[in-house]
Amino acid sequence: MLSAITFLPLLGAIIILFLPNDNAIKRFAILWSIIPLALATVAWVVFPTWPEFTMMNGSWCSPEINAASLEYYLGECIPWIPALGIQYHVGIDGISMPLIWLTTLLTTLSLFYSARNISTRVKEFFALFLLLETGMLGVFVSLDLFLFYIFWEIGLVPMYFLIGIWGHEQDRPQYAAIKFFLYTLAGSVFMLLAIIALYLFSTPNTFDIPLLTATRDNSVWAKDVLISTAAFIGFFLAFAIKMPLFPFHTWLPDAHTAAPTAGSVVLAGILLKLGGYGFIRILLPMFPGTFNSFAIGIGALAVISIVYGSLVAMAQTDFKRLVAYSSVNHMGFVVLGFAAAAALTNEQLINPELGNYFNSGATAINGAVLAMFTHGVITGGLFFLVGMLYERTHTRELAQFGGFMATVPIYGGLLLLTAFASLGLPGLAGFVGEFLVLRGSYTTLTLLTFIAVIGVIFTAAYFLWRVVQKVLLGKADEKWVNLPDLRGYEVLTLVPLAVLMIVIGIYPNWILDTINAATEVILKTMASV
Amino acid sequence: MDLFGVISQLVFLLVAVLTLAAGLATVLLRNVFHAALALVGTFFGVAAIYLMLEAEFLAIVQILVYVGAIAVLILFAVMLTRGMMQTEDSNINSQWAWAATAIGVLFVGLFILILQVPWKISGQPVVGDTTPALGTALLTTYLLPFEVVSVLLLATLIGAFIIARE
Amino acid sequence: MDIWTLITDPFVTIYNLLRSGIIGLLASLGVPPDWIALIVFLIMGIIVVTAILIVAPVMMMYMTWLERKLVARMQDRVGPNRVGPFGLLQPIADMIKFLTKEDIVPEGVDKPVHLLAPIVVVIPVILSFSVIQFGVGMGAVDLNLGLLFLLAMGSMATIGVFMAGFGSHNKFAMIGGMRAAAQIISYEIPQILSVVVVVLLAGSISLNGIIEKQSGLFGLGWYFFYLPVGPIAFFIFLLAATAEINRVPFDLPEAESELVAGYHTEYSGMKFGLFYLAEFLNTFIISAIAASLFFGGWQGPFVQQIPALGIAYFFGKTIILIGIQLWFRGSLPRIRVDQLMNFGWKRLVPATLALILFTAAFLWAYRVLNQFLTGLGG
Amino acid sequence: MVQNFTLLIPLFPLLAFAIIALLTRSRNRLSAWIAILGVILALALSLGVFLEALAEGAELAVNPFYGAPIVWYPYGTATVNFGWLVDPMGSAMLFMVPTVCLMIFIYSVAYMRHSHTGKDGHTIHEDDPRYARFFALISLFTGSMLLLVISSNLLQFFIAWEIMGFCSYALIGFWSFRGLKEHHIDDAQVGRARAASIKAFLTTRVGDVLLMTGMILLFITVGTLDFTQMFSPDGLNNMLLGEPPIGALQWPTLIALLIFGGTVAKSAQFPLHIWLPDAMEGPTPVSALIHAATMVSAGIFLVIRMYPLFVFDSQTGGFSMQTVALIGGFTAIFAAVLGLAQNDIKRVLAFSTVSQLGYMLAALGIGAFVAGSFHLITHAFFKALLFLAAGAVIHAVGTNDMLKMGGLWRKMPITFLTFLIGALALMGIFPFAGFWSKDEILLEALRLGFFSESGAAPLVQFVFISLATAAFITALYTGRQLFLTFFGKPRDQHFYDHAHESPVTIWVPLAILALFTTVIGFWNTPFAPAFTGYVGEAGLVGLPVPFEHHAFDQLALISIFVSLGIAFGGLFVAYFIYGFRPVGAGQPDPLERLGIIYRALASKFWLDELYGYKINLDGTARAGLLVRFVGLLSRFSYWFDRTIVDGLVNLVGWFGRIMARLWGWFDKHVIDAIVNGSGSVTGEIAGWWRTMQTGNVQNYALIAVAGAMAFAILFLLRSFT
Amino acid sequence: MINDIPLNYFLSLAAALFCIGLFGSLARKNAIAVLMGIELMLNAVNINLVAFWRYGSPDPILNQAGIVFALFVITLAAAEAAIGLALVIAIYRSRDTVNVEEINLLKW
Repeated sequence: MLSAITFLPLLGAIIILFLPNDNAIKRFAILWSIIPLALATVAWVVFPTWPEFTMMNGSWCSPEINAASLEYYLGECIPWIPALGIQYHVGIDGISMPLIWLTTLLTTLSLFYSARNISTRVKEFFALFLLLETGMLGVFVSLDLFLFYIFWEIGLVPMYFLIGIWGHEQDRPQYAAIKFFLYTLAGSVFMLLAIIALYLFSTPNTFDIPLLTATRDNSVWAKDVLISTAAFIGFFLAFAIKMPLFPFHTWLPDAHTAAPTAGSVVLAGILLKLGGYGFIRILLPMFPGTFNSFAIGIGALAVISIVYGSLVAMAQTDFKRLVAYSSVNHMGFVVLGFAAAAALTNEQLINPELGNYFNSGATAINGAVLAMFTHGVITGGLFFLVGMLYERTHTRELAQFGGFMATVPIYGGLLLLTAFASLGLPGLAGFVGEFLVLRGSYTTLTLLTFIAVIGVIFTAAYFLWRVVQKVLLGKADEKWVNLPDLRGYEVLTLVPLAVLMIVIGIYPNWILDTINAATEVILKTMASV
Repeated sequence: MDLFGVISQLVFLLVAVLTLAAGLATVLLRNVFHAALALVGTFFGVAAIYLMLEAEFLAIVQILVYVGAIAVLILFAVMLTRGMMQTEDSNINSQWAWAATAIGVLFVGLFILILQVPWKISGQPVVGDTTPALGTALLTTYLLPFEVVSVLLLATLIGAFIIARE
Repeated sequence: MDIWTLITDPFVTIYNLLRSGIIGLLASLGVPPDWIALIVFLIMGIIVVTAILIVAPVMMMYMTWLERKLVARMQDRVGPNRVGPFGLLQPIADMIKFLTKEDIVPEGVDKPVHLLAPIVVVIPVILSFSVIQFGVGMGAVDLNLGLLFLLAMGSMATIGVFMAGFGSHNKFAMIGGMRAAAQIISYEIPQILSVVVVVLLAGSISLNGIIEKQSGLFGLGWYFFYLPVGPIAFFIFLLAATAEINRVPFDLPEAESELVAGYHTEYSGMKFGLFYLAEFLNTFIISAIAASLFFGGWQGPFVQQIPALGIAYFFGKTIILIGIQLWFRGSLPRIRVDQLMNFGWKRLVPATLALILFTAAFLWAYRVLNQFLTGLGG
Repeated sequence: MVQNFTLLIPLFPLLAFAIIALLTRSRNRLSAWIAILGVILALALSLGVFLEALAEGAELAVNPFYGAPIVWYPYGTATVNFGWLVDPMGSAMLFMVPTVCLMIFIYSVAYMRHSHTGKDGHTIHEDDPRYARFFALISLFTGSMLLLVISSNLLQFFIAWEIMGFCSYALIGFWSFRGLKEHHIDDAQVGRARAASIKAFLTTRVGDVLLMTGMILLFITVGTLDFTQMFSPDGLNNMLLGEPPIGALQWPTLIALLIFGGTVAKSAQFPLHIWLPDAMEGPTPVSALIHAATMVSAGIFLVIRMYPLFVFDSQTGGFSMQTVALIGGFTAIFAAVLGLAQNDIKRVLAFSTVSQLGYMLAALGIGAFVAGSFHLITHAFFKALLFLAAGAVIHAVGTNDMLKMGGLWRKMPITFLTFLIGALALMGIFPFAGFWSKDEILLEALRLGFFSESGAAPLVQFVFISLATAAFITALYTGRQLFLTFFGKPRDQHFYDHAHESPVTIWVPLAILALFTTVIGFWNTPFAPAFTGYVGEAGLVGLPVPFEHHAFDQLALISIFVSLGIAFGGLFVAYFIYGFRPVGAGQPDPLERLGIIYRALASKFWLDELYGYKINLDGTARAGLLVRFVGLLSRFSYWFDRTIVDGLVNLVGWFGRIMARLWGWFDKHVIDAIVNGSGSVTGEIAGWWRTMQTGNVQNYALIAVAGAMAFAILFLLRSFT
Repeated sequence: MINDIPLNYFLSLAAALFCIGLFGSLARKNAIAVLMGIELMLNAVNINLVAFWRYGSPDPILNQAGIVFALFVITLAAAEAAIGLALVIAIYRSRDTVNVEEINLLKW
């Protein structure tokens, strides 16, 4: 099931190569991308209810790997390079399920949207896009570090081309693409070193994440401070760059401004989540001790990127750069959530009498993962809206817009809804994640969370100030008098995202249940008994 | 050593001398045609030796194949390249001295080797006609080499034809 | 030893008598047994050889006579009748002619090759006489590879022809030699293969073995009458053999009209005589082989009882076959070289291969049927 | 029985919002009626609940109508549930909110129709271009207000609170954008609306953040947000366990103050009041609905809901109650004084609202819970009445500026009458609601301050004095407003004859509200304190201690006379300044003679310039120091980001290029040389060996044989030695 | 027969013949002579084979490996002679010479 979801897009990409004309490719790509979406939905709906089908059945890997990965559902495991202890080991749990579903959803929507906007080199675009989808899905699905790294790199290459080739000329796409590629690659190189270190020092030399986590307590790489810190930093760098966290974020605005609409939707929607997913899948369970000692530092970085992100966003004149910096801001919350969870000391995790730290840790992680999901939905929507605006006005200078609420009411309405969701208005998706993160992180990183809260005000400020004021309100000037409102397909692209924003805002239980189950498991694994 | 033994040794020596003489003639005769004929003589000598080793079938096959086919082939070749015959100055090329010494050493080494090595002799008398047994052996135990050789001959046939074609 | 055996089988009994006589003589002289064996071996050997050396030339002479008589008859003329009654002494006259004629050796000739050529042509033919079984037990030696030996001797002729052609420094001779060699080589294959058919049937290569296999049914046991295969094999063998010895239909090498006398143009006197002798002896050998292989050699009614009849039967059959050969000479035109080659390679070789295949299949089927029947019966 | 349908109350207006927003956007009339229908249904249901609650009586406080069926936020093992809670004060609000909203809905049906003189002179009446959008937003607002009132936990309360914030932003900014073809509003108004809406939203946002922080801290320390379990004794006690977060401040005080921060912003108390006056840019029904009756009172309702926390804090030595009282009292005076200097009819009412809210908070602060709550209910009615009446005047006259009005009572008798009733109630004249509730507060302040057994509390005395002066000034500016708009000679003839009596759909709600203003007062007279019994008798949810209540004694009588005196005093002074010699056309406001004081009042003590966002009449706006500082900070950080961090990356790039050139040179000159060298050497050696290749086959054969010979010899030697 | 003539005789005869053949192929100018030398060498090998068969073979009738091998060598020799001569003729036709020393195109 999982392998099907992961590799269907790849198969689609290959088939596309053989299709003759452009609109055949477009129609095929869209229909084909619906299949993984359907499968992912079925998996999400079904997966909690089928315990026996979901567990690690039918896996050919060694018994201790099976034992270690009981919590992971829909597991499949085939020894790939037994000599090196590498297995094609895939499996999902409450955390990766929503992200997978989001990946498939956003890819389908972006393909649907770009079907009418991309006219140059259509075949390559759609093939690369599906390849990118496989790369991303692969990362969320793989439970083997080696496999994780491979998919991590696969995800990188198509994005480079998407930015490089289909980017907008005036934003120096080549410079942005190379910067994006090299920056992330540098990070992933450190990650590779860390993976190899883990492999070398793990007792049964293996790359398998569940096994490594299970044997963490009595394994050399965890006990030896030097190795565990080095490995932790290796992983942290790769994920921080991808997040992006404060000092490593400069590639994001360039990449976003240059990327085509569909590209930046997927880049912001999912590629940023790879970093976050890395935190939760690798850093938290495998390096609780090290992460704990670094928690304050990382928390500080997170808070800086929240406040700093919102401040810089406020100073932006380009709509897309503003949204890019807003992503830095939102991602700051995610890292804050993880840092807060990591800051829980061991005994706080174990004995409940000390006060419900376990619950607050769980809230932090729930909040972080949900924030990732909602950020994907909201920023995806925002980038679509920016793209649609760019299609019409061919400029992203905020100063030139005004009074769109009157001239293009539907666009105005949707932008208003997304803007408020993004700034975290309760009742819409943005607030839930942030609230849970803040709720969770107050217990452990109180002071930092206070500063983060200020960030929230600035977020509201810069969004309203720059976006809503400049674009929607005010006197509509003659230049945009005959601006066409949203066409059918554009509305259709945004409707699912809008519905998601409202539904999650009002009743987030259906996602939080899935995530909560997995968070409890993660926290238990973190506590070294 | 009874009479018969002596006679057989005498006969052997005679045949050996004749064969070697013919061999030397093949090698040394200036006129290639004569050399070819000397070669035929050697073939007959070798056939005789086979007879002395009681391998009649092989002797006759030797005559049939070597004398009947290969000698004729060589004669044909000599005849076809006859134009060169007259201008034959010396049939020995420049490096014959080196060759002679090397071969001399080789022969001495071989001779010593032959004398030194304790050959395993199992002196079984040959009773009756060996040819039927040979026939069966060829088509049973040595079937594969037999087939391979047949293919080889086919290949040679075609190869020679193509190479020598006008 | 009694009279009856003497009458029925004179030559063999005389030979044995002689042999035991000498042994007894030597034993009485106190010669050590192996020496006796050696001496007896030598003497008897010499006797047999001389017998053959006498019979062969005489046969040859009277074959020339027969040939000239028959061919003349065919061409509606009388043939030699001046020299002796019915020209019977003509061959002796020819013989004297050969001996007395001057033996010219042209200048520029490759002397050793030129001189050796006739000898190399004659020796194989005479050697092949040693294997032929003239009568019951009347063969000089009964090699169990007799037939193969005969074929080997046949193939040696090429060398002689080559030497003659090459050695006589004469373009016609050379071309004649080349043609002869090519012809002999290419017809050797069909000849051997047709003989293989008989070997398959008889299961043995020694002439005696084959002849004994053809006994029975008043002659119907001969391989000639082994119907589907017999006649064809005989006919192909005859053609191939005729071509081997450059007899009439295939006598391209010494075709008078084109190449003066082929490879033996430069020869005269006794050397030419030898060539002539070789030719005729070859004809005899071919007929003898054909007779032994296909017409049962010395086989005939009552030959067991009266071995002597064997000789009569053998010579009768051979003379008839020689007659056929002469008949060829009288009636068939000479064929062209390319026809010769074409016929040899593209008709005869495949035919004989097919024939061998067929006979092998036939024998195998017969044996299986046999086993089946016996198995059924048993 | 009806009570378990309470969750449906907010549902009807929300449903109306959804229907209008999605379906009937284009048809104005239909969407208006849908909105009104929604409110009517909500009103019916809430009246049912209200009556049932009344039947329950006081002990409803101990076990209120409560239900939390829907699992809403799972976190770790516990969950936050979504449900409803109705206690006496809640039921009172349930009575007040829908009624007022209904009146405003009916009122705005007509109000939102604009008339302007078309090209050929006669006036054309046509709906506001975004008529349906207005009704959608106000029904959303009503829905979220009702959701807030019945919410069972603080999180649900907070979400409703925020949605209301959004609605207020949207409604204030209702005229913040204008299509090219629309010309019912001029550019200045668009600019002002735009600035006002964002100012309102951001200021409330600051409060919301404080409230959220307080809520989260409460959530952590107490472990739950549900009102029923929140104030369990051990929950509150373990707040004291942990070490105090900042210096002497205890946890409960900190949380209480943070929550009070939310109220300060929402109910526009002293530091964060700057947004309310500018909020008048929205249409008047909005001002009435949001800035009079409901939204601002939500802040007070929050303090009411969290009152047990405040009480617990003051009992454990916290000073949160005193701060509430202090801020309340000060705002009362401060706003009243500012109200004096306003010429815009709606701004005067805005400041009066601020001061009245200050009144309520002061009452709650000093412990007069019941008095404060009752004043909240009464104030909602007469303030809504005043605003609607003012709206009717603006609608009729066409301008907000009182100096351009005058003598309108003849042109608009009904509006004048209802405005008069509202004004009297505001001043606290005898029969009207304002008197009873304000008097009650003054009585409580008097009793607690001067005559309580525990000795004179200096703070409460200060509160009493400030409230008294505030009452006096309120009477003063209300009187000024009355005289300037309705009495005296019409100062601007054009506006005067443009004025006309408001249509029936406008003055009917005014009449009803006027009726309520007069009647509601009697619900809680000192003689028959029914409301006090109902609300105060059994204490509060989470604070089962009943509020002590003193029977009617001579102190109450004295306070009645004191408050009446103050009210009439204020009125006379107003008459003396404005009524006796009405201000002529073009004459300045008599108060300007106060000089610098007047200018300070007019420009609201320059607070906007200090930390707010100064919006001047022509629609332009200049950010205050604080906001400009934030702008500066953001530009600086962007500059920092671009140069330092990006610079760093480019530096690495530049450094890389340098290293690349270096390496290029090294590679060419050193490594390449070695490679070529080895190449030529091999060439040389190869030269020597080439001679062996003679081309003669036999040479090769000879060499081969010689080689074989060598091996053979070697082999032989070795085997024989 | 065999107990009269020791094996060494045959081997030494074969060795001698081999050396003569080798000398023939190494020292003769005429290509055909070289081929003839090769034929001689092959015959020498055959003599060795048959000698070993005759003296060394435990059961000469059954185990006729030597003879069979000799047969194959003969056929091989025939094939080699055919191809060799074909080549020589081809070379003669193209370069008008069979003198080995003149056929040295591969000379550097």
